[in-house]
Amino acid sequence: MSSQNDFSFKIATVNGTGSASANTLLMQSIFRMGIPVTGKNIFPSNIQGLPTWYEIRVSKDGYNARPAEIDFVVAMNPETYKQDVKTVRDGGYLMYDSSWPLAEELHRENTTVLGVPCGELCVKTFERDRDRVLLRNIVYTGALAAFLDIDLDVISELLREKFGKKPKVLEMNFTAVKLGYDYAKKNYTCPLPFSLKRMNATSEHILIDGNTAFGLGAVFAGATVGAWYPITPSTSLMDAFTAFCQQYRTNADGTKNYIIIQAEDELSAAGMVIGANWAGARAFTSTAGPGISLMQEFIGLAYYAEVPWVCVDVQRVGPATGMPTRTQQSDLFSCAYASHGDTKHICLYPADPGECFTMAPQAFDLAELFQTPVFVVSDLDIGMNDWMIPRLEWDDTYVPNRGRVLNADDLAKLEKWGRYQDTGGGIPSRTLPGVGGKGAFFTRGSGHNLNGVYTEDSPEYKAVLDRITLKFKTAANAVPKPIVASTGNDVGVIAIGGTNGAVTEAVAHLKDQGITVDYMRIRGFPFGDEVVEFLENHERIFVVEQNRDAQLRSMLMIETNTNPNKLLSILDYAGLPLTANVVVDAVAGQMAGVQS
Amino acid sequence: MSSQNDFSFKIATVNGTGSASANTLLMQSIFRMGIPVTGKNIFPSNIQGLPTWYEIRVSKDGYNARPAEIDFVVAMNPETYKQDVKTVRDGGYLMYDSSWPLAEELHRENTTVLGVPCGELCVKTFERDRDRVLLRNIVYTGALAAFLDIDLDVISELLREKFGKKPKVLEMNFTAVKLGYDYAKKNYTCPLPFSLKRMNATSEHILIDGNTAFGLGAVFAGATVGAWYPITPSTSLMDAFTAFCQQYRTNADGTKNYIIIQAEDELSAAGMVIGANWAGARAFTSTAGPGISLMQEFIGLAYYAEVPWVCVDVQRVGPATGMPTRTQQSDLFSCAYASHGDTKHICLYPADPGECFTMAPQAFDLAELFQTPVFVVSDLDIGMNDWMIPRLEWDDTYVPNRGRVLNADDLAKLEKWGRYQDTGGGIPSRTLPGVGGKGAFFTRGSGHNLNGVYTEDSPEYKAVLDRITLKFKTAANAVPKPIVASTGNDVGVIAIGGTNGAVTEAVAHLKDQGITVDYMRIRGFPFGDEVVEFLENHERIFVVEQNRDAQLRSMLMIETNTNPNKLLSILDYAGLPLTANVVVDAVAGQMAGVQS
Amino acid sequence: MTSIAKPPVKHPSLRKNGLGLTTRDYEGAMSTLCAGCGHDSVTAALITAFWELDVPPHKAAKMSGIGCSSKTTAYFMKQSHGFNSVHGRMPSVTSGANAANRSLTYIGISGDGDSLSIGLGQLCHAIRRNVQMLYVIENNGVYGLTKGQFSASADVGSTAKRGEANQMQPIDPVLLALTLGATFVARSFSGDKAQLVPILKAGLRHNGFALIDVISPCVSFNDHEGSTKSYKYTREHEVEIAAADFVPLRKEISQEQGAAGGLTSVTMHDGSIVRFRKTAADYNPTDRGAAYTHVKHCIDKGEVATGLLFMEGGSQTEMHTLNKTVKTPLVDLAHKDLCPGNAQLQELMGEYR
Amino acid sequence: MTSIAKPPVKHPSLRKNGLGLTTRDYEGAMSTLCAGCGHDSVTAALITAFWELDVPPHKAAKMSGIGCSSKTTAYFMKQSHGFNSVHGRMPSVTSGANAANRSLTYIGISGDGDSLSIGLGQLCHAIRRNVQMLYVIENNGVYGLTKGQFSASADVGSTAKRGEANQMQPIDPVLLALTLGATFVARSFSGDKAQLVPILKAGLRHNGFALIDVISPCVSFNDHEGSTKSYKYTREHEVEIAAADFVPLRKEISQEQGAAGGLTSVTMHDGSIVRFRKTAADYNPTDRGAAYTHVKHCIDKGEVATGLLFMEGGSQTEMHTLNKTVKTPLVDLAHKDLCPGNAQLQELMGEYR
Ligand SMILES: Cc1ncc(C[n+]2csc(CCOP(=O)(O)OP(=O)(O)O)c2C)c(N)n1
Ligand SMILES: Cc1ncc(C[n+]2csc(CCOP(=O)(O)OP(=O)(O)O)c2C)c(N)n1
Ligand code: SF4
Ligand code: SF4
Ligand SMILES: [Mg+2]
Ligand SMILES: [Mg+2]
Repeated sequence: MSSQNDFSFKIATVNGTGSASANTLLMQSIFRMGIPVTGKNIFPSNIQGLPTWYEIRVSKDGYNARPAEIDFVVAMNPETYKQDVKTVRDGGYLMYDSSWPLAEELHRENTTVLGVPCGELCVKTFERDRDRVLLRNIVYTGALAAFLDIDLDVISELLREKFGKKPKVLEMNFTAVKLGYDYAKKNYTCPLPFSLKRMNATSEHILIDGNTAFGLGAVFAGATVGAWYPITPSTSLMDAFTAFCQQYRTNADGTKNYIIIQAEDELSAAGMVIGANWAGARAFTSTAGPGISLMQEFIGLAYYAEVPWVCVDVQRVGPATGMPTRTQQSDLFSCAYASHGDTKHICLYPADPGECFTMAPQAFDLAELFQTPVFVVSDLDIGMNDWMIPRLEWDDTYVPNRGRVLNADDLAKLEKWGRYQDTGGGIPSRTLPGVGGKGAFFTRGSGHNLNGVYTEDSPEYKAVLDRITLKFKTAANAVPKPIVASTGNDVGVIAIGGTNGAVTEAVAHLKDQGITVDYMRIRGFPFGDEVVEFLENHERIFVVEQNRDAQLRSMLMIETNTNPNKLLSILDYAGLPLTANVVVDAVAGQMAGVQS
Repeated sequence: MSSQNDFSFKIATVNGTGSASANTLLMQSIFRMGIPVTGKNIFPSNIQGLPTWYEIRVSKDGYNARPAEIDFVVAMNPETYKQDVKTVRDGGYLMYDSSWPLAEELHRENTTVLGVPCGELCVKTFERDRDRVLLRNIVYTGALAAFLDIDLDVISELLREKFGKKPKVLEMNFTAVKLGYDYAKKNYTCPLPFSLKRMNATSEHILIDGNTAFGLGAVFAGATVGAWYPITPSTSLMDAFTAFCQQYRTNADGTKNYIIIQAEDELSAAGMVIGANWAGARAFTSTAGPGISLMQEFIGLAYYAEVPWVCVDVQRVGPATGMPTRTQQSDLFSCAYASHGDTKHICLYPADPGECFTMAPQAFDLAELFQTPVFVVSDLDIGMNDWMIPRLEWDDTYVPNRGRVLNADDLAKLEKWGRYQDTGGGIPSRTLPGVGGKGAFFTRGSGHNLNGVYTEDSPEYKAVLDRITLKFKTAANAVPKPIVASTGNDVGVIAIGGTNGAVTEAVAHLKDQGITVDYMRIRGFPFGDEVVEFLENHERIFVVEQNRDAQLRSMLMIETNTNPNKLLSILDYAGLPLTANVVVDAVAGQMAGVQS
Repeated sequence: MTSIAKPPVKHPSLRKNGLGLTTRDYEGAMSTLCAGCGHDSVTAALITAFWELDVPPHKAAKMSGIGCSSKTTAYFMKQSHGFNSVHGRMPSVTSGANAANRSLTYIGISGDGDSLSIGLGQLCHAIRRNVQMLYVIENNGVYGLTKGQFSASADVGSTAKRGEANQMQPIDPVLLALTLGATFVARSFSGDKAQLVPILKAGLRHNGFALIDVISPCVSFNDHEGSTKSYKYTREHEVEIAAADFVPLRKEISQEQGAAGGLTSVTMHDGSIVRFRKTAADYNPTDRGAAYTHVKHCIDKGEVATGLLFMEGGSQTEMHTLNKTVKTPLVDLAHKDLCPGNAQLQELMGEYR
Repeated sequence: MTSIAKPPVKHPSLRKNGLGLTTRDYEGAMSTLCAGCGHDSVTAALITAFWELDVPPHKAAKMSGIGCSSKTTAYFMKQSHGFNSVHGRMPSVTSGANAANRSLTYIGISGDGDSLSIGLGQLCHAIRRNVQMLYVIENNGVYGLTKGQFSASADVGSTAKRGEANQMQPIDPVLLALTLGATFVARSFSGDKAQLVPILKAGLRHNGFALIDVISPCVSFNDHEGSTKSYKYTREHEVEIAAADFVPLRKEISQEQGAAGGLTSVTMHDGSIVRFRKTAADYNPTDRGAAYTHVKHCIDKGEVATGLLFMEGGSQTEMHTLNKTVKTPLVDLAHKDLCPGNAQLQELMGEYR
């Protein structure tokens, strides 16, 4: 099996040893060669000393899902040799650091083993311990350049961009690349049967992670207040927002057009965001599952008192602390139905960093329009891995949709104003503190009537709750519409979020096998008309999701009354990004069962 | 419309003025006369000075649902006259305190108005302000005794039991009863067309509220640790547990065989209960919606780390702070699917105080057997109102089912022990701190394998989660079975919890109208085989529940894949206990629609 | 007419303040608290304080958690926005509101349950962030709204209505605030309006977090013999340590006459002056350590130290000051001042290749 | 072999303790913390302390929240049950476990993030309840596990790795605990095992809540120049105020030789004695007020006061003592001692008619 620009490799290292930058360098080099590439970082919930893997997929067709098979494993961590050897596909290759010879029992048939003494080469060449550890990563990068035909000029260019101001460091890096490159060239036939060749498929693209993209989108959307509590995998989102604010929102006199508060916990972060939105700012928080659980009470308050806010849930593996550095789509329920009592919330489901960016202004617009919490339900894979996506664009004609906010002039025209009266579509109008007069009102999470006055009267209470229900119905057709790829088949596939790459690829592969299916990717909750139509128009529908309990399928049933018998689950919840074959196998298997 | 032992009346007063004890006295008198009676207290979320109502239903047939119609309103609170007048049924009666004359516009056609100057009588008779306020309630009690033919001897007996040790107080109470009684007798034809007559239908019964019953049940079940944070309507549950512990668990030397901790909040209460159960005690907490929201993170921890605990959710009206003194069944989702990630929890749904008592030991047994959180999902109506139920009985042969707890001897017989290995039905075995040796293990909410060792390995993680899924399946047939009343009809009704009285009554009324339906009351989650059978065996099923979002119906769909088209919702969520006519009207209406 | 006759809250006069408003303009909804509840007196004092300070009602925001005390925000200044949030979390909601709009006067009202149990963490962190607000704890030693359980401020030995004595040591919000570096710390008594009003005024003008612990008896559950938070007990054990005259900037001179005895002056960030009239010998309300020692000493003697106990004038650590937030409230910034635009974005995109 | 060579934690000897166990028997799983992390030194000190105290490993329970620090419970005493709970909530879980089984020795390990941010309320209330446990804060001024954000214990001016300085005032757990009435308060340094071990021992035997704030540098995120929680800074600014010799009951005399200089003795509830060897003049570790003033004074001077700073012997306010809980652990009571039985129930039913 020989292939150009269509293979995958994986590097096994130890975290905290500098391998992360080497791996980024590899991925970036391939990207700069114009070849579509994706990287998935599989790292431990610890700071230093534990196994970590980086999977790079090169795909001339632009598939970005996690690869089902690894052609080439670079085993730099002796502790995981044993398991790493097993993950090479039959007929694949294994490179390892031969400074520590591989035990006999670890060899595998049907795999070509390539020893490169990276550690030894470093020890011979560099003096300081620290350099030896760090540059070992650059040595394997050099070796890979030889094995895979990575353009050395591109690597050099990247190193120069990075270390341009530190000539000695740059020099050492060049040396290290050379060490690996030369050793490989000298001792093995290079390149391997799969290798790289320049293309021109990435010039309009960027490499970015979803957390960065959302942080950037929040700046463009006009968010001025961020409140958060650190938690993997959402931390880098607020870090990005902070950095972009520093860059774009610092005035000449050093004053800031924003404030970002590291709260004492997620309850406090939620409270701050609610307070800030109530006062009229666009404010948001980002968190992960445990934070969503802690925010439940506040979410219900905002729902019922109708205070807008935006919360990004970068999902990780639950339940409980779970696996903080693994990915899952298992907070769908916790977000959509958050809090006690009858509550439902608007959710947006970005599929990649590009949508993290575009959904940022959408989230704020929806939150303010509907005066309710809005969740952007991302995940670790989207949020923390670098994805190749088209350059981001901003429409300069964008005007924030602040919804029905009445100022003093608006109020002057009204004889009487009631905070929770329906002004159309179940949506009330609101005022901001400072307006006074008949615009002043008392926000409360306890029973209130359509005018915001405290009540314990059943019909009054019910009138407000029913209006909120109506509002939610209106929202169903205001959230981003699903992306539907239909050729009029009876069989459909539904997915959300980050599995889109794998499902898209699966649909193509299925077609190659003669199985054609329609595909709908849902992007918002509540479900709009298009979602209902798709459900109605298909006889059998596979619902692909990364959780154990078929949460999306459940939501579809609950909200649309779809007959459960036609909704077939494809569940994958072990913590890694989805691979296309899981979907292909499940669909093909089912279809075969039906046809036979 | 004249009737004996079959009518309802309502007393409108102001809270904090002593009316609560007068109303209890009225209800108890009727009960002591051997007549089935139910009382519903509709009180404000405040301590003093706001309107409050007490509805008493007398039903020779033993129906205990909230009455759909009020035959007789006792309007003691001038502030609510206006609305109280409206709630009298056509042809009904209104008594009011004529010390403050009723404004002309408040009179109503088709209603007989009976003025009794309770206040004035008190002012004339009693000297101290405090007595005048308090005894005004006893005066209306006396008037009602005349109007309804309540046995004065029974009232006297009850007063004597209560004030026997305070002869002066007793005396004044007697006087007050007489004042009202004589005034009514003298000025009106007594009794009214509806009145009371001794029966013998209550001798094997008691009057008790669900919170008291659960507190008592927890003592009998062997709970030794209670941790809680005050919140309406659950506060009186831990108060009852405390009182019963003081009574039954204090040793001769004054030491206590229990500890009850008022925690600083619900998060802490949950943590304490988890810690105590982990250490081997039967420990529980009680709370309401906001507390359930705050406990979400801890619930997920206990689910995934498999630590037993029991939590009573005495539901009130949500979302948010909502109406703390009104009733609802709107935390079904928040309990069953509590916490982020994939989680499902055992829930028990008592229908009345009797089941609050019997479900206490069941809850602890299930929690320990399945090593998981168990929710007892009660509500304000069950928890805080006095219900007439058969005397409680305790089976002295009861032995707590502690589940698979291995002690040192058990461990000695094993070669190796793994905390999260399946020992049958998906249930692992556990050990308690103090056992040491191979029984020692590390409890964590982060990824762990079947031996409890930390893991970030996908298959290892999945193995544990899948075993928990299996365990949950096993639990489906271990929770209390539903109560099914079937005569083989195509149409069924499903309900849970405190609406049982109303639904039972509705089924009877429907039968009178020629509409026969089967009825299943679900008592536990996950749903067992009987529930599935009922769903399968009926063509059309009405799901009655007290929430807006059809949470029970949703759970039935999700868990059993029942076709949603056959599940019709009857929703009632305005905060008051359900009345039978809501169900009758909905079912009859639908059936008519189908037939025509 | 309810059967409980409640005297309407009395206001000294219908005089007009600098804005031409009378105290009526600072009133709110009818109180639904128990007749005689200390919290209603605090409400009355707040009305006076806001009125005397000429705060335009619509420029104030009334924040609270859940409890009888937290309800009181509804009973004054109906022209202000109010936010009755969730139990114990008012500090975070207020911090966020203040982050967004620094131009309002924030008054947060809480109870001892709301602040010292469920909300303790948030209170401490709002102090640490030095969020500009006046934080009033209406402290009655019990959870009023849930019917009288002991709170964390209940003194050892103080008895509940049914007679049992509290055994656990109390958390004293004043000592706590002093330890956490609060820049304005006071204690007062709902029954002492003369003392309370000037302290409230000073707190409202303080540039940072101002904490006032107001002993505010609960007549329904904690005003009996044996309680240490009753009217009687507080009156008998109150020791005024440092009285404050608050002197708003532009009235500086006219109020001079109020001063007498040894005076310490602290100038606030806006130039207004607080004068401490020491009623306890040797009391220096600008010395944190001394304040702590003194208050602790009073507690040990069973005395309730009241007055403006500690204050740092012109605080440099207020949240926005540390953050260097622009002076214009963030809510008033136009989108164009916030959005970098597509040209900048395209430039940035180069860095992601 | 990983590329990071970590020296295995060394133990002084394989001597046997009173139970015939060596320190090996007190070890746990291999640490996965960074090489050089202060927390691993605390682990080593704990192993020594438990071993020297002859605590049977299975009679101890190791409790923690979430964080690098909270992971350390896995790295000692694998024969003990351990509970790595949720972030900031270890105090409540431990309180509950202790409520159920008072016969175990509870060691709670937390971080400054876990204890002073999300967990601040629970920490304060566990102190207030005086739950018997040794509560160790492994304090590094940052959130290690989430990669180095400042925690609430970061000093003003202390810089992060990328250079920005913390601006907010720190929360000092020692002053806080003294204010809240903690009955045992100490501070130490992970790099000073000689000081740490006796304090741990005394804390483990204290009849009530014992708090030890251990400065425990984070080599990955807070051990650089500019940090005030680095090894270097702590070594240079540490001032030992009061050293403790812990004298277990039955070894009272043999250890006498360790004492020198002015000694204050405090007798603990079980008769064992803690001797404070004062290294700072005039320091009286049984005077809460003095301890507070002194520690505050050190902080103001930029010094880190270490040692056993305050202690009340034979505490009468320990949770079970106040509750009058039966001596037998509740978990050991038989159901028959707990269940009143049907006869009693039937008698009771009469009251509900
Ligand atoms: C999360 C949550 N838990 C519990 C409650 C119930 N609750 C309402 S007010 C209150 C205590 C109020 O005490 P305090 O703050 O002292 O106010 P007071 O009524 O004494 O003025 C409690 C526990 C609640 N509303 N929310
Ligand atoms: C509810 C919740 N929020 C956030 C986190 C993420 N988190 C894990 S550890 C940690 C901070 C740990 O800091 P500290 O307690 O100081 O421990 P250290 O790592 O510094 O030893 C945070 C914020 C979490 N696990 N749970
Ligand atoms: S219960 Fe107490 S605190 Fe609440 S309103 Fe009444 S007196 Fe005030
Ligand atoms: S990150 Fe810091 S606290 Fe965590 S293990 Fe490494 S050195 Fe220790
Ligand atoms: Mg209170
Ligand atoms: Mg830390």
